Amino acid sequence: MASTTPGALPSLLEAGGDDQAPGFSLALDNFSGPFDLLLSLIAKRELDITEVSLSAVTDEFISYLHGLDSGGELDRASEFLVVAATLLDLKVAGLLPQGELVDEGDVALLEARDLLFARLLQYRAFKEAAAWFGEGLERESTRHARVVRLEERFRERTPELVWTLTAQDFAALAALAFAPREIPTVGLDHLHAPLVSIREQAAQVVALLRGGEPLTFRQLIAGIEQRGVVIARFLAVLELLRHAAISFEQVEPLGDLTLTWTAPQWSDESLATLGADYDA
Amino acid sequence: MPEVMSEQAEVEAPGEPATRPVVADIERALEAILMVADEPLPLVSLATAIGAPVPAVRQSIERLVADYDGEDGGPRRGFELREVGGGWRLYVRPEHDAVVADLVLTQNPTRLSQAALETLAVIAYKQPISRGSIASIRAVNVDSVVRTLVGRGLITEAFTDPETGAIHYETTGLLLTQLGINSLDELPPISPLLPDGADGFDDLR
Amino acid sequence: MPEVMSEQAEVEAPGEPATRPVVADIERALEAILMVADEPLPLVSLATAIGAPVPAVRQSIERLVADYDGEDGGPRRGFELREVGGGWRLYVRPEHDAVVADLVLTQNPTRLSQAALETLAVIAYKQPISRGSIASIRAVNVDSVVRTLVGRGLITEAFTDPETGAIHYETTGLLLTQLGINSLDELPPISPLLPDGADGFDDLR
Repeated sequence: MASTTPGALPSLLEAGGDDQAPGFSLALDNFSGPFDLLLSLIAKRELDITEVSLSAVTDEFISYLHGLDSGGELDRASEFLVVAATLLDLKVAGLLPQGELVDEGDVALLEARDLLFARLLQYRAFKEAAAWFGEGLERESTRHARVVRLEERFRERTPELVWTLTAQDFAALAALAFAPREIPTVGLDHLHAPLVSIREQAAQVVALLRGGEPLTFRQLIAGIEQRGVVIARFLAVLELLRHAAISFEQVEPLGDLTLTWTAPQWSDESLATLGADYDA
Repeated sequence: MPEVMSEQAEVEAPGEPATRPVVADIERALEAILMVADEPLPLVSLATAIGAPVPAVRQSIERLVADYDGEDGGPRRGFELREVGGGWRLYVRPEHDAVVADLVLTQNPTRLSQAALETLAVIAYKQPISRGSIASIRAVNVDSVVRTLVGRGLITEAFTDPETGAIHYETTGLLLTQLGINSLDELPPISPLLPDGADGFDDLR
Repeated sequence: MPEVMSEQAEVEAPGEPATRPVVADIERALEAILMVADEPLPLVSLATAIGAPVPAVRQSIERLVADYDGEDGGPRRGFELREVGGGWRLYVRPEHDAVVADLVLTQNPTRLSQAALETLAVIAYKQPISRGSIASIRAVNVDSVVRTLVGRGLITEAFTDPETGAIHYETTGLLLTQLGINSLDELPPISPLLPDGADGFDDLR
């Protein structure tokens, strides 16, 4: 999994936002300076994310927003939202207990936190790369390559065009060219992970286990790639346990969970109320 | 370019402003301009562009001609500087015509590509139209295709937007001839996709 | 053509096919072709056009570059031969860009927004990549930005995933040209910036 040792961090990160026009800056209890610098410090773990008051950051940001009027600044503002969301995630991970690595959960938590750090770094990396692209495009836009009209004597020698289209063909071609290639939509997937219904997943689990052989949890989630579905299926298993519909056996710590259908009676109504705790 | 310095005297009188380009500089600046000049450029335009007096530019042009012709001890270049229609432009030297003609042939197949045809259709139905607008309808970059169509004489520059500087293109009589119609009015209608779509497509940008 | 290597190459060895171009001829023919080229020409295209072996053409190109740079005792020309976007092309030397800009009506496209640049960077380093994957890295919707980049010709559709129907995008040769680089290898290394390499991040989706 991603490990972000401070030593491995590139000097690029230290550049902070120097290359940019002064943007959003902060005056917090324990930090004062540009937002970019705050990010760098957190990424380098020189500032503990848990000690940063996100509500203070947000307050400052909102007052910063009020003073904005140009598109470029708005660009930077939307960028803040991206990073703020990541920071929030980081903070959640940071606030959770650390200590001895006792169980899988803790390991997963740490891994998740590293992933978030990685994500923050990745975000910064592409931002740095974008600056390089911007400079390159800018530099080259002033260059002039030789692009001149072909000399008359060569133009005359270009082969005669073979034209086979009728006016009708041509119109059909136009219709094709004008037809929207895709219906423009504003995707919202990035705002929320697709909702996964625990109830639906429970129904799947029931269908798989009921009246059949015991299955391991690994088998229950075989072939499922979406993390959300795996989690929902796990929660469904917990719910079914709570309803005493299934029992489980784990031979050794961290070993496979074997699930067996135990409910003497089970109706689809039982399913209907299951997972209600998770409904928002 | 120390050896050039001695010849500076030919142009610059003593006491001339130091900012005025020296001979060698004029030649290099001329080379730069000629490299991108589409049309033959009159001496006066060249002189204005580089801010040098016309006689100096004339002299520099003459030296460049000799230079490219290999009369200065250098090679006889594959290109030459010629005066055509009152202006100067770089041309392929005739002995290389065959090689260049071959290349032009391979770069201009006898049939238009699908992309070129679709772009042509877009221009035909929405002319006059800028490259940017074509690109947003086609959702691809159309610079080289537009160049091909202009080269083929199927479209031509209609006007340049004075505000944006964007060149707007329109189709030519050659397209009508190829399609066997007499005027653009005879283009088959492509409603219902187009009528009210004209504005809508612009929004897609 | 082993003689190409030697100084005497201009003299054809007995028995050589008379049609095969000699070194100096290759350089002159290249000059002629470069005069009419409107896009970067790869070595292979140049070699095909002239009918000379690629190594000989490569060598001739190198000599031309040095020649125009003034390393052969001649003047440092107002133009230069650059390898950009996978091919060779004549450019105005940067110090003359200002003079040329006044004369040539070039339409500089509007600058890309910060969001567009960052999206471009993501695509450049992770191509081919779907819009969904870009969005998950950028954590914002990228539809309109991707459309802009396609319209500019900087990226293009590489393929459509047969299962998901997701269009995957890749960068174009035009991007290389507009960045002034010759291949994607010249992008600054970014992997050290991505702690766990590319793989780990896919999990974030």
